[in-house]
Amino acid sequence: MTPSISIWPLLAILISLCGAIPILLSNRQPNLRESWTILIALLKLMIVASLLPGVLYGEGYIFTIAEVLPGVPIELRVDALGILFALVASFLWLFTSIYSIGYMRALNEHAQTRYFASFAVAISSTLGIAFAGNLLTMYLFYEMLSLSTYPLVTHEQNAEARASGRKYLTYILGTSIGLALPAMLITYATAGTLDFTAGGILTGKASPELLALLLVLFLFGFAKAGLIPFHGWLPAAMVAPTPVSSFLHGVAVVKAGVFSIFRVVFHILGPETLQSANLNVVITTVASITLLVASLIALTQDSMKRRLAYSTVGQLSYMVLGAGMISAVGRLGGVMHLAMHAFGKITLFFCAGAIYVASKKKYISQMDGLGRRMPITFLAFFLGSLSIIGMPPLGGFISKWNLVIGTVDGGQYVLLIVLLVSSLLNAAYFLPIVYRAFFADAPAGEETGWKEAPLFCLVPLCLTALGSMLLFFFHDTLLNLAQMAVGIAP
Amino acid sequence: MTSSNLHMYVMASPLVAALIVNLLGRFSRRSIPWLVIGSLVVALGGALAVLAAVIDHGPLRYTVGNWTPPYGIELVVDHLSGMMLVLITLVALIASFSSLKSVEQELPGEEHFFFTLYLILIAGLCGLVMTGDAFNLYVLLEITSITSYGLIAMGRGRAPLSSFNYIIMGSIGACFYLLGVGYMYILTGTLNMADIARILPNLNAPVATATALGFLMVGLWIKMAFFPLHGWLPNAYSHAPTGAGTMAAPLMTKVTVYLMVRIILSMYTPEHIYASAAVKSGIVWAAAVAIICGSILAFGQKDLRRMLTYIIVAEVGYMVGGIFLGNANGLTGAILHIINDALMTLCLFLVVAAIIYRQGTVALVSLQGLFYRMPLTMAAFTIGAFAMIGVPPTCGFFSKWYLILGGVEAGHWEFVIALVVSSLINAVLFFRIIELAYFGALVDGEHHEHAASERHEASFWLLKPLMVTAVLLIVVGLGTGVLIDNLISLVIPAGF
Amino acid sequence: MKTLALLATLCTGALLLYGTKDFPAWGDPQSPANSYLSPKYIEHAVQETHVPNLVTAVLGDYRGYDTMFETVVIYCAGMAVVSVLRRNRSQ
Amino acid sequence: MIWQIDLMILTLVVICALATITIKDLLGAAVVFGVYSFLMCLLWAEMGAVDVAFTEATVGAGISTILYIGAILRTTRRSKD
Amino acid sequence: MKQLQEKAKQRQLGDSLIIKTAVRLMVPFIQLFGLYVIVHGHYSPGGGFQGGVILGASFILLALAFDMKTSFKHMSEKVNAILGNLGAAIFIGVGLICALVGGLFLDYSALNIIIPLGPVEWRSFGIFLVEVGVGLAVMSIMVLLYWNISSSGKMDEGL
Amino acid sequence: MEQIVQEIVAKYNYWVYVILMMIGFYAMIGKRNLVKKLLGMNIFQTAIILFFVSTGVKKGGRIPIVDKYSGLAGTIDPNTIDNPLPHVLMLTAIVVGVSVTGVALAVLQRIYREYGTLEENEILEKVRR
Repeated sequence: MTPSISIWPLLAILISLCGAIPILLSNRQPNLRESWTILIALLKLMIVASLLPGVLYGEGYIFTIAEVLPGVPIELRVDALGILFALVASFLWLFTSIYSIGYMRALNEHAQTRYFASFAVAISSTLGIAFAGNLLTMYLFYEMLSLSTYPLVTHEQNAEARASGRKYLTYILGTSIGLALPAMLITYATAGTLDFTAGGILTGKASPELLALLLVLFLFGFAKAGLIPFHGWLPAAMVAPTPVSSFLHGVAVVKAGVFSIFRVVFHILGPETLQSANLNVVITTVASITLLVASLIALTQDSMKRRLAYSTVGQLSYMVLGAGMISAVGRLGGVMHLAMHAFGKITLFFCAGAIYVASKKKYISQMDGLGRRMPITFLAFFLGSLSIIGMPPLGGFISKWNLVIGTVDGGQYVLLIVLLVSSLLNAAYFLPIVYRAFFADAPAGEETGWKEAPLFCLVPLCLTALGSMLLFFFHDTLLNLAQMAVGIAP
Repeated sequence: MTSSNLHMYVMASPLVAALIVNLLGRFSRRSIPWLVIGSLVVALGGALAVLAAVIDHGPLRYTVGNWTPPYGIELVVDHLSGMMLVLITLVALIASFSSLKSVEQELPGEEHFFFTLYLILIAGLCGLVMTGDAFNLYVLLEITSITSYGLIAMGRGRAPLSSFNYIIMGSIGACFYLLGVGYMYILTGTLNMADIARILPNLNAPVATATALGFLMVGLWIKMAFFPLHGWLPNAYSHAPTGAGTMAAPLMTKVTVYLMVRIILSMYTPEHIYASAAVKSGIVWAAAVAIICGSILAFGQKDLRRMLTYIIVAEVGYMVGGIFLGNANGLTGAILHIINDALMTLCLFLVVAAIIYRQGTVALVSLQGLFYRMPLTMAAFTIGAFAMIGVPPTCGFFSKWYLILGGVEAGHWEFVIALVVSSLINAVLFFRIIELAYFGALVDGEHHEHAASERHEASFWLLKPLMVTAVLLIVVGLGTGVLIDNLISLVIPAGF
Repeated sequence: MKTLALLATLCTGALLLYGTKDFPAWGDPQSPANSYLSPKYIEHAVQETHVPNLVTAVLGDYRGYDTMFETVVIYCAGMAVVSVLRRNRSQ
Repeated sequence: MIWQIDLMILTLVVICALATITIKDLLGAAVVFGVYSFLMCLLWAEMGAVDVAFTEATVGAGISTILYIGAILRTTRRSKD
Repeated sequence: MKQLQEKAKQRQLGDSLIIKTAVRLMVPFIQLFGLYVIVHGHYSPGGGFQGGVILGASFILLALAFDMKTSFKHMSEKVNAILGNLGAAIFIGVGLICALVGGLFLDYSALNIIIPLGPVEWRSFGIFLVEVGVGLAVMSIMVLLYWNISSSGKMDEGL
Repeated sequence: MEQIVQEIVAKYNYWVYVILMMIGFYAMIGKRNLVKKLLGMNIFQTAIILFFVSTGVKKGGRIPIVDKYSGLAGTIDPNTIDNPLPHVLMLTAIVVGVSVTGVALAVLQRIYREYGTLEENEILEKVRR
């Protein structure tokens, strides 16, 4: 696999970064502004998709932006893991853009220009993380993502948004500067390089104690992955408008965290190196605890978005858990869950937003009988939750199945129990919502009748729900990519 | 032969302009901006040409008055000083746009005095980075000090008091430095740095050399406000006229740090400096304490400019610590940080100048909702803040990278921790302000419409340099590799 | 405060005295300071500059660069004093 | 150079320096400082540094003292220590 | 301080005829001596700096014995400013000219190109030139310092 | 004992300079009156000048003004003439000293105008209020 030099990865990142400029300039013409947004999203998706065949063929792309530090350039490199994440992110961005238009207009939000511009910067940072060729580049885009999402989280600009924004930055910046940065520097000092290399760059160079330290620093340093005890920002950030929550906290930001952990485990520390030092236990322990605790907390939440947020915290740990598994199949499951969960969770968030737009309801306890008024939305919600629980005709099944196989394969039976219990918990916190919506009686005095959200909201959520289902049947490409990413011959 | 005098013209151009400003400015105030900016443009052009020549032909050695080196005063322009020359003229040029405007507002009728001192200060700084003579360095140090005493004392209110404090501390620093030079002179009989470096290894006077080094260092530390000798700096820079602070804050401490590097590298040999592990690690510890204390003190300030001055104190700790780590990475980081910190401080002080120009104060409470009134200014502020925090790809990240790397390599974990903690504190400090400016006044938890507070940017003269600096922060960040390969790595002595 | 100052003073003084340990004896014509550079000034200054007052020769020519800045220093002092005190005049 | 004179002047110089910083009346202190400068000037002349001595005589004992006196008369003579 | 001045006025301390006459007689000689010190710096102790201080002292003496107005009559503020700048400019200018005509900065022997006196003679003469510059600058600045400090910058009345 | 006495005698000038420097330094950091601080600064500076001038002294040396003709002929014994270099340096140092003094005195007048006193603690009290 010889990577060829190509400027396309850079273009994929730049297009939305530069796209922020026309968006800002067309401040006063909303239609033009939104056209830009859609146009950029489409172009971006096309560019990313055009990179896919090459990667599948076994060829990578590489592009050096600047040689900032000797031996550590700012470099983009497209490989299987990266393109998988990039594809998911840019594909879902298109839907989010459409959805945002519907949502923001329906609620008549303020400062929409800033919103769309920040969004554009955020997605370009996400792609940067996906395509980063070494740890430094990834860190760079990681920070850019944190900062560009700050205006999105605090979009409401009230006291609550201010408090959450503060919490968000404290967690994210605090951990990335305080933990990930030193870890990165120690890695550099030890290995002399930061390039992502399959099998890790620290093999034979670091003592087990140092490896353990690095692992812990990295795991918690990328707090976007929401591992306990650094998960607190995620529920707090739910004050943002729903498209933000759905995209950034269902897909881009949190996945960026998990993706970073994948990168570090697969390509910096090296799974084999970790296993030989018996350190994958650390990953699995932290992930398991997060998984169970977050699921239990999710059960107690009444606010729809908060429940989804805790569910996200839990689901992210599935992926991290996958990263910590001994068998490659387990890791494969983790990588695939990144995509599967993204489709499922974005559907759920879209639905939550659609419900809010249509009925101004935020709390689950208010949603009795709502399903009869918004059947499409709730059907989509049902599909999304099934996918996340891991039921067969939906994408989530595939990834969870692989995870289960992985535990058996690697002999980690404790994890098997954890997985099963948590799936039950998932079902326990999602299905009652659907049940309430369809079967419980609507409170007295509430008007009845068909009242769905605007079309701009409805169509994307249907499409993502459908996508979630399609992924069950047509997962070959995804599987191929994931296999390449974890190093199993397809 | 005239082209070999290029670096002299860099120094002489602001000096001559200062005299002309003093005379001509009395009669026609309108000529001042042209003179100031013209002379600085000439200086910048010259500095760039000098740097290019140094890169092409190697270090430039020059004796004023055409005497053989130990007898006449030797000037040395190597990669490091060429770089500093460009940095000084560039920062001064950018700052002068803003200073011209704010002096017009704050000190009407005194522009010609202000800019006389201002230009001489720049000339002095240029002279400082070129000189290769220990005593000449003292004279130039005093020039920069006296001009800054004057500039600072021109401010209102507590400015004279701060200036007086600075005079006393600055004189102690200069006297200590002079004592160190005296000790070196009596031991070696020469004042030329290269000559001293040549003689020192064969000299059997360990106590006196150590004492001399101690006094030289303490003298410079006072001048650069290395904690706990920093007492004068916050008051001086926060009460000075805005125009003076904008130029002095980014340059003065940085040039003094440069002088320290110069003395360590050119006058003493690194083996001398790092001979005693106890002293070395003691200074790194002191630097770590300086970083933490500077950051914490910055936390307690209620005024943006005062906060920035304490951050300068912390940044001095970065550089001193980096130098005394005693490895190539630490030194690279420290030198890189000289450039980066100068630009970052310049950016933030330009923001301060712009805000003061518009609303007369930079008390933190007065910054509420500033994003709506001065969006471009605050955007630049945000970039400057990111650089201070050390967010890539702004330049602040890369110097911090090297410093931490040096700390890791040397095993000075306290320094690493101090750097990380100070980054975190900086993050809190700056996001507190960004938040304040972004959210505006929150009354009863509700957000007020900011339609009333219209956009009211500072004028062109204040804004454009600010934008340029903000862009520079990123450009320099991305160009770190080029800087290190072409300049800084050539400065670091071999076997280091 | 005063005791602290006294302490600092005594430390500095002690250090300075300690540093003189390695010094050549006072007035020794063979000390480095007197034997390295100064003979050249004494022997050749008159030939090279035609100025019998060696101090003037060194001040004006060999170290003329210092002297130039010395002039600038005093010039700065004048300007600084005027600009610092000028505020009073308008009041 | 006569070491007796040398020693005597050195003693006087130290006494004058001590007096300068202990006298409570600032005007007095300034005048004593003038004397100190003058003694210094003598010392240097006797050490062979005629130019330095000349300068110190004009500057230290002359201009400096006048400036001190001018400033003190324009501000206050009072000093608490 | 005001009281002090009142007292001085009452007692006519500064108005002593002897002092005034003595100063009036002395000042020209002091100035002459100052000039001598500057010019004769090559051969005897002294030079631009000391001579400049002495010249400045003569004007200060005038201001002390009479009042500031009298010293203004001998040297006005404007002349003072011009002389100060001129002094510094002479020094820097000589240095610059040396560089411009092809030598190194402050290399007086390079001036030989302009007027061929011989390099060594030019060094001697160059030293003289800069001494004059120093003298002018120091004189005017010393007077300026005294004027400003003794009158708190008001430049109206002396001590 | 003998050695110490010899040491002191051989370097008594350094002792005096250190004492003067200590007096000046103490005044600068220990005295509360601003004028006293300034006087201390001047004493400090003269102490350093004394030190430098001492380094240039040669036993039996003469002042550094030579006979022009023997100078031209190159027949001067350097051991008989004092070292001129420290003198030059100290001329510059004196000028710097008086410049700083001048600026400081001007600043002092501004301070007095502002606070009506020159005692540091009284000023600080007024500042705090």
